[in-house]
This record gives sequence, C-alpha cells and structure tokens, in this order.
Amino acid sequence: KDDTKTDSDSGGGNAAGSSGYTVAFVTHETPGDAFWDKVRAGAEQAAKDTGVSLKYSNDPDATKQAQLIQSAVDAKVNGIATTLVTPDALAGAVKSATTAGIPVVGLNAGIDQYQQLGALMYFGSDESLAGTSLGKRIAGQGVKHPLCVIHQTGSVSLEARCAGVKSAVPGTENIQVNGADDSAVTTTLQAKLAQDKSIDYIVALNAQVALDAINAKQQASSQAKLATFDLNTDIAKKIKDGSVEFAIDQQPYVQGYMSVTSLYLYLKNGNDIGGGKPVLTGPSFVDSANIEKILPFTEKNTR
Amino acid sequence: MTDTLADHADRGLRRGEPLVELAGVGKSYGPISALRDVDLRVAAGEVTCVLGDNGAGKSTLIKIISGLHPHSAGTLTVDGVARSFGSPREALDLGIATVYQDLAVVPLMEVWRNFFLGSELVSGRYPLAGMRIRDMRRIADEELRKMGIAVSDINQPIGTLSGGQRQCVAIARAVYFGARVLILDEPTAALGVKQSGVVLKYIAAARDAGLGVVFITHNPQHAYLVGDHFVILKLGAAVLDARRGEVTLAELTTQMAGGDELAELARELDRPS
Amino acid sequence: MTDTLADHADRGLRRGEPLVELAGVGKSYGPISALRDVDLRVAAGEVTCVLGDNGAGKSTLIKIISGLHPHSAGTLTVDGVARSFGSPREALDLGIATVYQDLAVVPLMEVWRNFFLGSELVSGRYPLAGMRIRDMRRIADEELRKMGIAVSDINQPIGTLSGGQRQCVAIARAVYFGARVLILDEPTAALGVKQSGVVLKYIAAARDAGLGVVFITHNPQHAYLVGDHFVILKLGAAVLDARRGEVTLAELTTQMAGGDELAELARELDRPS
Amino acid sequence: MRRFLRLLARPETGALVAALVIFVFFLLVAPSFRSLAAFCTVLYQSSTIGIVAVGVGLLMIGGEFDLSAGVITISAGLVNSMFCWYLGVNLWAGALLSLAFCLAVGFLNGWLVMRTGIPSFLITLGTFFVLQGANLGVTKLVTGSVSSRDISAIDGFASLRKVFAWSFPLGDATVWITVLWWALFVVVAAWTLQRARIGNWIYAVGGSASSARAVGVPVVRTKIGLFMTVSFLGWFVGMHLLYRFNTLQAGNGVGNEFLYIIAAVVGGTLLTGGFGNAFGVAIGAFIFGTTSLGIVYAGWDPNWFKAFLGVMLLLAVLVNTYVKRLSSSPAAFASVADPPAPALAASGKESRRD
Amino acid sequence: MRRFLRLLARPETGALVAALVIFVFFLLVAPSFRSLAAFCTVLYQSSTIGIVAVGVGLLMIGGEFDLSAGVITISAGLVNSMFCWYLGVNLWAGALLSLAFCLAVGFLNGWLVMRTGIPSFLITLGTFFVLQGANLGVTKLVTGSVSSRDISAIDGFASLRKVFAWSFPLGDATVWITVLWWALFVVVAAWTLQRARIGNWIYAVGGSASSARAVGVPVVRTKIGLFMTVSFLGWFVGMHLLYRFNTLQAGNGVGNEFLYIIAAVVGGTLLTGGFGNAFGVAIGAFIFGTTSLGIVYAGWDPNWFKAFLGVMLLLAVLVNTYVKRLSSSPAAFASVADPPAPALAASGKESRRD
Ligand SMILES: Nc1ncnc2c1ncn2[C@@H]1O[C@H](COP(=O)(O)OP(=O)(O)OP(=O)(O)O)[C@@H](O)[C@H]1O
Ligand SMILES: Nc1ncnc2c1ncn2[C@@H]1O[C@H](COP(=O)(O)OP(=O)(O)OP(=O)(O)O)[C@@H](O)[C@H]1O
Ligand SMILES: [Mg+2]
Ligand SMILES: [Mg+2]
Repeated sequence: KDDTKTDSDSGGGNAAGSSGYTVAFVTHETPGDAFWDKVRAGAEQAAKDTGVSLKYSNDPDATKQAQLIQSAVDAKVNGIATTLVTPDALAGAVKSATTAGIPVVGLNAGIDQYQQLGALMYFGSDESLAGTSLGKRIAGQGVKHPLCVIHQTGSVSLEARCAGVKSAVPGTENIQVNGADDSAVTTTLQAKLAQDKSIDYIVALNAQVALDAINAKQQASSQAKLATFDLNTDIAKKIKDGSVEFAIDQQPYVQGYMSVTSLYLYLKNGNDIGGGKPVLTGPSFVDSANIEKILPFTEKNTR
Repeated sequence: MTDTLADHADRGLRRGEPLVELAGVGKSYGPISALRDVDLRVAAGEVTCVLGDNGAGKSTLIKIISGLHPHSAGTLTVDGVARSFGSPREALDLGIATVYQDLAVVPLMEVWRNFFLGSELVSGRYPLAGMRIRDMRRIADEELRKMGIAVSDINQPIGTLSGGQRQCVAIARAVYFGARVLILDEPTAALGVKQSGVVLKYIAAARDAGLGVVFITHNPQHAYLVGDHFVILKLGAAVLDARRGEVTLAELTTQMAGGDELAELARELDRPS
Repeated sequence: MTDTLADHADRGLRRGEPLVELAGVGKSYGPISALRDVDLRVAAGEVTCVLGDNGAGKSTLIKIISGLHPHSAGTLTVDGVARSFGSPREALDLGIATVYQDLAVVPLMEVWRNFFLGSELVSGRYPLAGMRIRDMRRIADEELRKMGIAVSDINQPIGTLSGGQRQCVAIARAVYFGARVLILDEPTAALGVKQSGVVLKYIAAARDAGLGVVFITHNPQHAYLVGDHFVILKLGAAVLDARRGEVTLAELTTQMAGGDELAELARELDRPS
Repeated sequence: MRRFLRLLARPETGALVAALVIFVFFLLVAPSFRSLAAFCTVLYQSSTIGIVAVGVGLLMIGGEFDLSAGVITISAGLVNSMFCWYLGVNLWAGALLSLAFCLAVGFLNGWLVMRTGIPSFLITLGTFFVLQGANLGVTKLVTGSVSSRDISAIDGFASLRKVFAWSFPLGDATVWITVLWWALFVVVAAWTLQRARIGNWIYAVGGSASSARAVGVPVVRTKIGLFMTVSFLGWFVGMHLLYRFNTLQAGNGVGNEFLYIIAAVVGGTLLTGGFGNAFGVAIGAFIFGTTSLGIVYAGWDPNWFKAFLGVMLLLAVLVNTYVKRLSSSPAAFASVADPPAPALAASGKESRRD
Repeated sequence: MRRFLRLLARPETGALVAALVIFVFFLLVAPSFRSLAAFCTVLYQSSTIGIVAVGVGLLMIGGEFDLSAGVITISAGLVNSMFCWYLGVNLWAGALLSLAFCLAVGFLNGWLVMRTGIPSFLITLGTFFVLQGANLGVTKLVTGSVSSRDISAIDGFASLRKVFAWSFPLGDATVWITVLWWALFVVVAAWTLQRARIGNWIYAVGGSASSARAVGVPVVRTKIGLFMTVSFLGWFVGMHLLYRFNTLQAGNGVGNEFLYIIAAVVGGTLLTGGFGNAFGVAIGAFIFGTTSLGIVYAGWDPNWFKAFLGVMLLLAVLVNTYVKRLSSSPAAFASVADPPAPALAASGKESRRD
C-alpha cells in the first residue's frame, strides 16, 4: 500500500515515515504568511512525533488548491488534511479523495461544511465567529467606528472576519491594502485615518499589518486603538507595551498538529477526535493579562 | 513578364483617359510643410515621371495617391470621383498598386508571404479558408525569376534578403497586383544594371497594357527612357511640368541637378581613364 | 568639405600601403553560402570598387571588413595584423568607418544624435560628463549642408527624414569619422544627381587625403569616375579583379550587366526622344 | 535524415524537446508522477492555462498585450452566475449574455487601442483594474459576500456542465473535457496562423503594422479580432470554472494574465510581436503545468517552490534556445549566433527570434 | 508665446498635465486631501515606487524588462538583516554585502540576457521566481520564521536609518528622505538620458540594438549597466524598508515590479524601447501614488478600489495623449494623428510614441 515512503524528512522524533503513512497537507496559504508558517510548523512537529511523512503544498487560488488535492489523490497518499475556505470549489476534489478511500480532515476554515463534504474531522475556529467575538469585545468598550483592514483582495476568510466584526459593530468599515508592501499599507492607513477622523479602532487581520498600523497611527496622530488577528513575537511585545490592545489567536500550531495527529490515529487505530463535532482551537484572546505566559511560546513559533 | 501584366490589367482602360488627377494638393507634417499646391495627372497608357532633389516631397506625393497619408489641401480625383483615402486598402481596391521607397515589407515573414500580403490567394470565401500556399510559392518564385532574382529559398524571412532582392520582391508584387495604376518610388535605387533594365521593361509593358504609371527616380536617363510626362518638384512645389516632346534629356538633367551634370563632374574629378 | 576629411584623416597614411587585405574569405548564413574565397586589397589613397548583381555578396563582404559579421573562412588582415572583429567598435577604433546599405540609424532618435552615435563629443572623461550638444548640433548641421541637404530641424527624429536625407546623414557621419578606411555600401542609391556628385567628390577627397576607400555601387559610370581598382562579385565569388588601366567603362558595364547595357535597353524600349 | 532535419527545423521543435526534458526529469525524481492519473492532472492543469494562452499567443504575435485576460475569466463566470441566480432564469441565457459581455470587453479593448493609439499594455491594464474592481464590487452588491452563489440547482446546469466541465474516467485517471477543447483550439489557431489568410495578417500586423497597412491589410479589424478572440477564450475558461466549481471567488483570476504571457513566451512567441506559433504556446502551457505540479509531486519544500519553478523555467527556455540553434532552420538564421545578433538589421527591431 | 509652445512641446508635458488634472480632481472631491500632510504622504508613497521606477524606466528605454525588480528590494533587506543578525556584525557591513549581492544579481540578469539571447522577460522572470523562493527558503532556514528578526539593536542601525529612512516634520506633515533621494535619482537619470553619452547609448540600444552596434555603441555593456542600475535602486528601496520597518516579511515585494512598469509606461515610456524620459517616469509614479491614495482620501467604496484605479489611470493616459497631440512637438509627428499611424514606417517598429 505504501509506495511513497521513499521521501525523507528531516530527523527528530521517530524516523520520518516510520509509521508507514504519508499525509498530504494542502492549504490556501499565500506564500510567506507567518500564520501559515505556524500551521506548518505544527504539522511538521506532529509528523515527526508520529513518524508520518508529510507533503505540504499550498495555493491561495481555490481552483488550484483543488488541483493540489487532486494531485495528492493521484499520488495515493494515506490521508489528506486540507483547509476548506472555499468549500464549494473544493467539493469535487475532496469527493474524489473520499471515493478513492483516502480519509480527509478539515482545518482552519469550513466548520459548517466539512461534514457535508465528507471530511472526517475538523480542527480550527470559525472565521466569522472569531470576528464576531472580537467585535463584541470592542463593542463593549463603546467603539462605534472600527476599520477592518483587508490585506488580500477578495479573500474569503478575511472578508468573513470583517463581516463577523461588522455583525457585532454595525459601524465597521472595510479597507483594502496591498499586503505585499509595508510602505503601501502604512500610507494607505495613514490616508484613511486622515480622511475619517471618527475611526476609533483598527482591526488588523495579520500581525505585520498590525505593526504597519502602529506606524500609520503615529504618522496620522490618530487616537484609534488597535487589535489584531494572529500573533507573532513582535506583536506579543507590542501587546506587552500596550500599543496593541489584544490579539485574537486561533492557535495555528494546534490546527496543524492536530490535523496530522488525528489522521495518524485514525489510520492506525480508527480513532475519531471530536466525536463527530468540530474541535475548536480558538478564538482565544491574548492581552496584557496573559501575555507574560504566552510571550516565550511565540518566540518558539508554537503560538 | 508582359503576359502577367496584361493578364492582370483592367480590360476597360482606354489610352489617354485620366485615371488619377491631383489639383492644388498640399501636405504638412506638423509644422513641416512637405508639399504645396501640386497638380498632377496620371493618364492611362502613360508614364508620369516625378523627379526632384532629396526631400523635395516626391514620396509624400505618391503616399497621398496610394492612400497612406491623407492630403491636407487640394483635391484628389480617381476615375473622375473626388476622394480622400482612409487607408491604402481603398487605393488598392481601385487598382492602384505601389512600390514604397521604404518597401513596406515585414522582415520576419517569409518571402512568399510578403509577396501576397494583403492579397492572398484563398481556396474559399469562408473566414478560415486555407490559402493556396503551393500556388503562392510558385507564383512568387516565378515572378522573382522573371526579374533575374533567384532567391535560394522562397521560405526565408524577407529580412535576410539583400537590399536589392527585397526591392525586387516589392516591385514584382506591385506589378503583379497593379490593375490600373502602378506607382514606383525609386524602384531601381538598389538594383543592378540587369535588374534595372527589367524594371524599365516592366514599366514599358505596363504602359503598353494601358496602365497609368507614376515613376519616381533620380536617374534622368532612366526617366527619359520610359517617361511621357515629367514633373520636377523642388521644396514641395512643382517647378517643371512638361510632356516628352517639350524637353530634352539634357534639359531634364540640368533641371534636376541644378546645373550640375555627370560630364561636368567628370571634368571636375579630372582623371585619365 | 575637403577640410573636414583632411582634418580627420590619419596623418601617418602613406599612399599605396595596404590597409586592409582579405585572403580567401568566405561567409555562410546557416546553409546559405553568401561569399566564397574572395581576395581583396584596400590600399591607402586608392578607391576599390566592388560591383555585382543583387545578392552577389557585396554587403556581406563589407560587413566582414567593418566588423559586423565574423567571417567563416579565410583571413582578414588590417595594417598587417590578422584579425577577426568581435564588434564594429573594434573596426571603428582602427579608423574604419562604414555607410551600411540599411543605414544603421535609430529611427526614433534625433538627427544630430544619430550623427554622433557611438562617437559623441563629451566635455570630460568622467562617466556622466555632459555632451557638447551645441557643438554636435552645429557640426551635424554643417556637414549635412555641405552635402546640399538642409533638414528643417536638426532635432527631428531621423525616421521622419526622406530616404535620401537619411542616406546623407549616414554618409556625412562616416566621412566625418573615417580616419583610415572609408566603406560605402551603395551610398548614392537614394540620392539625387546633385547629392550623388557631392558623394563622388567626397570619395575623391578621401582618396586624396590618403584614405583607403571601398565603394559599392550599381552604377558603372559612378564607379569608373572614381575607382582605381574594380572587383566584380557573382554569386559570392570574385569574377573580375582589375586595376583601372586594365579595363574600360564599356567592359565594366558589360561585365556587370552580363551583356545588357543602357544603350541596348534604349534600343529595345525603342522610343523616339 | 533529411526528414529529421526538416523536423528539427520546425520552430516548435525546441519547445517540444524542452517539454520532454522537463517531463522526463520529473518522471525520474518523482515516483508519484509516474502514473496516468498524474499525467491527466498535469494535462488538465495545462489546459486551463493553455486555452486562454492560445488566444494571448495569437494576440502577442499580432503585437499587442491583454492584461485583462486573467480576470475576464472570473467576470465571465460571475456575469452568468449572478444574472441567473438573481433573476432565476435558465443558465443558458446567462451563458450567452456572458459571452456577449466578454466579446464586448474584447472589442472595447481593441477599439480603444486602435482609436486612441495608446499602447494596449495601458488600455488593458485599465480594463484589468476595472474588471477586478467590478467583480468584487458587483458580487458584494448582489450576493453580499465575495463569492457567487451555488448555481447547481438552476435550469440548464447539467447540460452546460456537459459542455464545459465534463470529465470521464480513463483507468484510474480522469480526463477533463477542457483538455479536448484545448487541443481543438490549438489546432484551429495553428491552422489559422499557418494556412488561413487571417494568419498572414496576424503575423504582418505584429511584425510591422505600418508595412501591413501599406499593402492593404485591415490592421484595425485584425487587431480588434484578436482582442475578441482572447476574451472569447477567457469566457470559455470562465464557463469551465463556473460549471466545474459551481461558485466563483470574485477576487480570483488575478495574476493569470501573467501565466498566459509566460506560456506564450516560453513557447517561443516574440514579446515584440510578429513571431510565434500556436503549438509552441501550447507546449509553453504544458511546460508550465508540468513544472508547477511536478514540484508538488516530487514533494519538494514548498518554501522553495518558486525558486524551483524559476530554475525549471530557465532550464526549459535554455533547452529550447539550444535546440533551435542546433537546427539551422530559417528561424535560426536570425537567431543569436553572435550575441547580440545583428542579423535582420534592416528591420530596426531586435533580432531575437527565440 | 513661443516659449510656452516650446514648453508644450517637451515630451513630459503631457504626463505633467495629466498629473495635475488628477491631483486637482482629488483636491476637489476629497476634503482631507487638501493638506500638506496628505501631499507629503502621497509624495512618500510615490517615492517608494518612483525610485525603482526610474531605473526600470531607463531599462525599458534601453529595450529590456526586469521582472525581478520588485522582489530584489526584499532580498536586499533580507541579506543585510539576516547576515548581521546571524553573525552579529555591524549593519554597515551587511548593507555593503547586500549591495554587492544586488549588483551581482543585476549583472547576472544582464549577462544572461546578452549571452544567451533569451528575452529579458524570461531571464528576469526566472530571477524573480528564484529570488522569491530563496527569500522565503533562506529566511525560514536562518530565522526559523517567515520574517527577518528585528535588527534595531545592532550596531550601525542609527546611522543607516539616517541615510535611508530619516524623516523630518514640516508643519503637521512628515517629509521622508526617500522623497529627496527620489528627486536626486530622477535628476541624475534625466541628465544622463539627455546630456550624457551613456544616455545617447541607452536610447540607441533600445531603439535599434543592431544599428547601435553597427555604429560602435557598446550594446552589451550598456544593457548590463542598465540591469545593474535597476538592482542598485532596488537595493536602495530595500534598505529603506529595512531601516524604516526593522523587520521584513520574506514574501513581500511581489507584484511591485509591475507597478514600476506601470509608472514608466504611464509616464510615456515606450514598451518596445527607444523612447521615454526620466521626468515622465517620475510623473508616472506620482500619478499612480496620487490615484491609489486619493481614492482612500476620497473615502470611496473600497470594494470598487481597483475599478476607480483603472478608470483614473486610463484618464491620466488619455489626457497625456491628448496634450501631446495638441502640442506639435517632434514627438507628435510620429504620433497618432491618423490611427493607426503609418508615420516612421521605415522603422519597422510601431509608430506609437506616446
Ligand atoms: N542574415 C542573413 N541570413 C541569411 N541569408 C542572408 C543574410 N544576409 C544576406 N543573406 C543572403 O546572402 C546573399 C548575399 O547578400 P548581400 O546582402 O551580401 O548581397 P549584395 O551583393 O549586397 O546585394 P544587393 O546589391 O542587393 O545589396 C543573398 O542571397 C542574401 O539572401
Ligand atoms: N513623417 C514625417 N514627419 C515629418 N516630416 C516628414 C515626414 N515624412 C517626410 N517628412 C519631411 O517631408 C519632406 C519631404 O519628404 P519626402 O519623403 O516626400 O521626400 P522625397 O522627395 O521622397 O525625398 P527622397 O528623394 O530623399 O526620397 C522632407 O523634408 C522630410 O523631412
Ligand atoms: Mg522619397
Ligand atoms: Mg547589398
């Protein structure tokens, strides 16, 4: 059954592929995103711990992601973990996996559709739920007019987060920035803050945009507060010094780790995690109250 | 070669009837006025020679007749109808074929494709009808051979031909497609003695087949050999407009060179032969 | 005009000494062999005329001397040293200046920029030193006027000049920069009678200043007026190689045209003048 | 032997050899690549790029660019999907409307380029931005989200899926109908270029528009036709995406215009126009598809994905160039024997033809 | 009056008028745009595009493309940052190393293009992919994450920040030193093009490389020099990003190569080479900066952002073209008086010069 074991993985834990399983891990990562880097780190650690050989691939374009799943099926892997951010677009590919008898686990997005698509388990949070809880928290502070910064045009998951925020704070406004260029992000936010002085909160959707937002706030001498999705060392420090109020974390490391581990357990023992229900890895808030505890982990890229 | 010309010539041409007439035509490129108030008459079965210094406006004049540039003043009459061509296609459709001084070939395309460009032979009237490639290759090759040019491969890109060979392709093409009026802008410039002779014979044949010919050249001998009518341009204006009988070769040469002449030059260069 | 030539001419030239010598030179473009086993000697103070039919290989021959193409067989000796030029720059640096048949101008650039292209006048030796634009404009304009060409604006893109005007720019440039050898590929092709005369006088002046001149033309009269030495190419091989005394104009013409001749043509075309 | 040399002399031979080299390379390094299923996946992937690339290649031979070719696929699908979803009409009506829309965009591109004399790069850049913005803006307006609604329940879906997104099993592999369509479009384009009058015109308007005009080629009509061909093929791929995936993301398609151009250029099309070949473009798309999936099949570190892709592409282009130079085809005369080649000097155009 | 006509005849006048039109338009529709602070922000944004765009413009005038110009900014910063962070050496050493690296990449681009005869579009596409992959791969390897570490504590930071990322207040606005650097680079480039010998060569190699070579212009050296200029300016912007933001995301910079080309073309550079102007390119960058920020200042619906951007760009280009046609400059002779313009037919190159 196992004909793809020849691929070697770097050492640690069990020998790569010592369990005899190959797992394909397909995401909609835009290359170079810190969030996905953690998902992948978790997946790799799990692969090491369980002796699974891991094949990671990614493409932000839904149709190409479907293609990647299809090529995993062609390669006759033992299991597939995939994000389901565009469930309709991926349905066909997931189906071809399940008909080929390959177990599929969903992660990160697609909480409502994963079962219908035929995935066995799900690890992640819910983008719009995360957005809503962030919205509720800032609504509690009396925020009226938050700005939600979308750093990738037309991204389903980013739009879902902002929609979540808007559902809790109706005055939410979206803005699009070119996430690939820090100076463009900074100046665009600067311009927006100058244009609309009533903006009292900025919601960044990744850590780097949050850092750029700090710059922009300074430049525009804006009093707006700042919260962000996702976490990294720099943001952890900024939370500590108060320039970022809080970050909303869905523990990407756990999403990656659990997806691989669960497939391993399923393949080996037939285990089912979550009892037919999705397993939530977030959202959890990181703020001045718990930052001390979390800061060291961010440096290890595990939170 | 004469058979080709006669084959393609419009049967309805009557010697002496005016085909193209220009009256008071002018043309300026931005601030530069290249042509002013020029009259010209191209009649069937006659060769009109346009002569003049470099930059006198000869090419500009024929570009107007062939539809490449619109004129900015005066009238252009073809077959008695006043026209202002929007594109060279319109002139071609009236049977006016031109050899441009800058040749108008597409360097990367094969010789035979260039020969038939814009007038391809097709095997049907539907849009994607195949071209009669074999015929086109054969005809292009034949027509070039008639001019004494044997290109080693009719499929080579025309940009790899020698200057004179390219010139011959352009001439052969115009002669093959010209049905009523043939316009030649310095056709013999890059040609050898033999090829020049062939071109002059073509011109004579075209005239005999009843076509109107406009022949631009810097060579007064060539002009005098075939011309019926001579127009000399100077700084964009016509300074001489005479029929064959009204002017001698010597006069023509003097007019063109502004007093200079080959013989005189020889004296000046002064070498024993 | 003569002063310019004499000014720029290398003072060390001694009449009759060989400047460029080709021995057994051949060149093929892919499967097409354009030149086979050609010998040629360009001596100081002499005009070597290269004649031949269209496609005979004349341009190919001079492209080898001017460094544009490397030769594929034989030897090229300049000032007694065997060479194979990697680029035209090397030839230029040895004082070999060329007028190419396809002119080698950059259509979108101004006339004066084209004139000085590759040999700009600069006001210092550091990389971004300013060019002496005023001088360059003036010189370009003067040199063109000497040829009887007054372009309306020395700043206009050269692509907007008439064919003959462009030709004159290329000639004036080569004459101005040629210090030892001057190569002219059909320089008079697009020129009027007056301008042709000027070019022939340039050639004579260059010869008198001690330069070696290679002159390609289709006009036997022109060739005979200035040539000291005649080479006729046919299908890539030299079929005649004679000094001035050894051949008459009539013989030359016969050789070039392969029996045809203008007079004969006139008889054939047969018209009362 | 002569036959073989003749074959070698065909302009697409270089690209073909390059494609073979890349393909065999991945057969060697990636065990999971050695299956019919993998080959079919690669073909499918190539076809989705290759269909539009054929049009883009023709357009580039004709001397113009179309940067809107990537987003128009999504626009096409969105028009169809939202029109029918909103009004509840049969999907065929929407598909035809979408076709008309795409052809209109292509016509507008071409007409503006010819009318204003502004380079097509700028005109279609404008169209690109406008379509990209409109895709998002309109979709949010109509559906309230950034993707269109599932249309699989609307009338006409089944028949349209048959046409645009049908697939059939072949052993353990799946063959998509787009591969067949792709083959058809390539053959038609190749016929057009080599044997039809319009092909002659396409080469001419790209090689030298002014010369073409001077000898009576209808430059304006030819170029506008090319723009419309591109948007027709864009529509076609849009239909495939819609009927394969049922929904479309409004932000997708961006960047694909670039892949089409890459496929065309890798396949030997000259960026400056006037030279190229439909089979070459198809092979270019295949090289791109093989490489981008091959790296995945080989299981190489995705962090380095782009680096591998770059190296493989350069490799393919080098092989292509090398083969072309070996074969002394007419195309090679003007090639890079002595860089920078001075051949074809008369043309005033760079002499690189490969 | 004559002076005025002379001015109108300068090739960059059209672009300048277009920039003014766009600028005044946003002054009218966006109240918050009417401040010095906003103007300085626009200038800063324009400068980060404009600096590299100057080089890209020169390169395009010289007839070549560089698609690696966007990612090389990030590569430059990453080399500097990671080298110093890993070895703990002074940042100046890293900056110089990074400069050497960038110049080497530029040289390689140019050398490969000239040596192999493969179009620069493909060669630099390869470099683009390789750098993009290496940025990510190496960063991951060295720092264990996808962004470089904060280097603000390493020696030399303060002085380097002074050079590359200094800013000073002007009223309530902030002026960034990049704006001054930008102005300097533009002036040097303009001088080079108009008055230096090398400028003559740049126009010549772009207008007709074979003719340039025939009259003795060192084509290979000129083109390689242009590629190195682009990568030098890329390095410069990379330094700015690093010393302004302290850390860099390994995946950034992608897509900017496109913005540089857009700026150059909007500013009147001919895509096919041989025509253009440094001031024009600067104005092109300014038009792009004004438009993309102006839409934000105007507070227009962000969903339609790209659509607005497209329309404004087209508008700018149309104004530019229209003004050029009005002024009967030599440049306009060959312009689009009768579309498609047959002027300059002899050149075998499209006659569009604007
Ligand atoms: N780049 C090239 N590739 C292939 N063949 C070429 C190339 N250049 C020239 N030839 C061929 O070489 C032969 C000689 O050409 P060349 O230009 O030297 O002729 P020429 O004597 O100058 O003719 P003309 O008097 O017409 O200018 C011709 O048959 C031509 O087709
Ligand atoms: N596109 C153009 N833009 C500006 N000026 C032009 C253009 N074309 C031609 N001219 C100018 O118009 C004048 C006449 O040019 P034309 O080409 O008609 O001369 P010609 O008589 O054919 O000369 P030649 O014998 O040298 O070919 C010249 O002064 C030329 O510079
Ligand atoms: Mg003329
Ligand atoms: Mg020649």
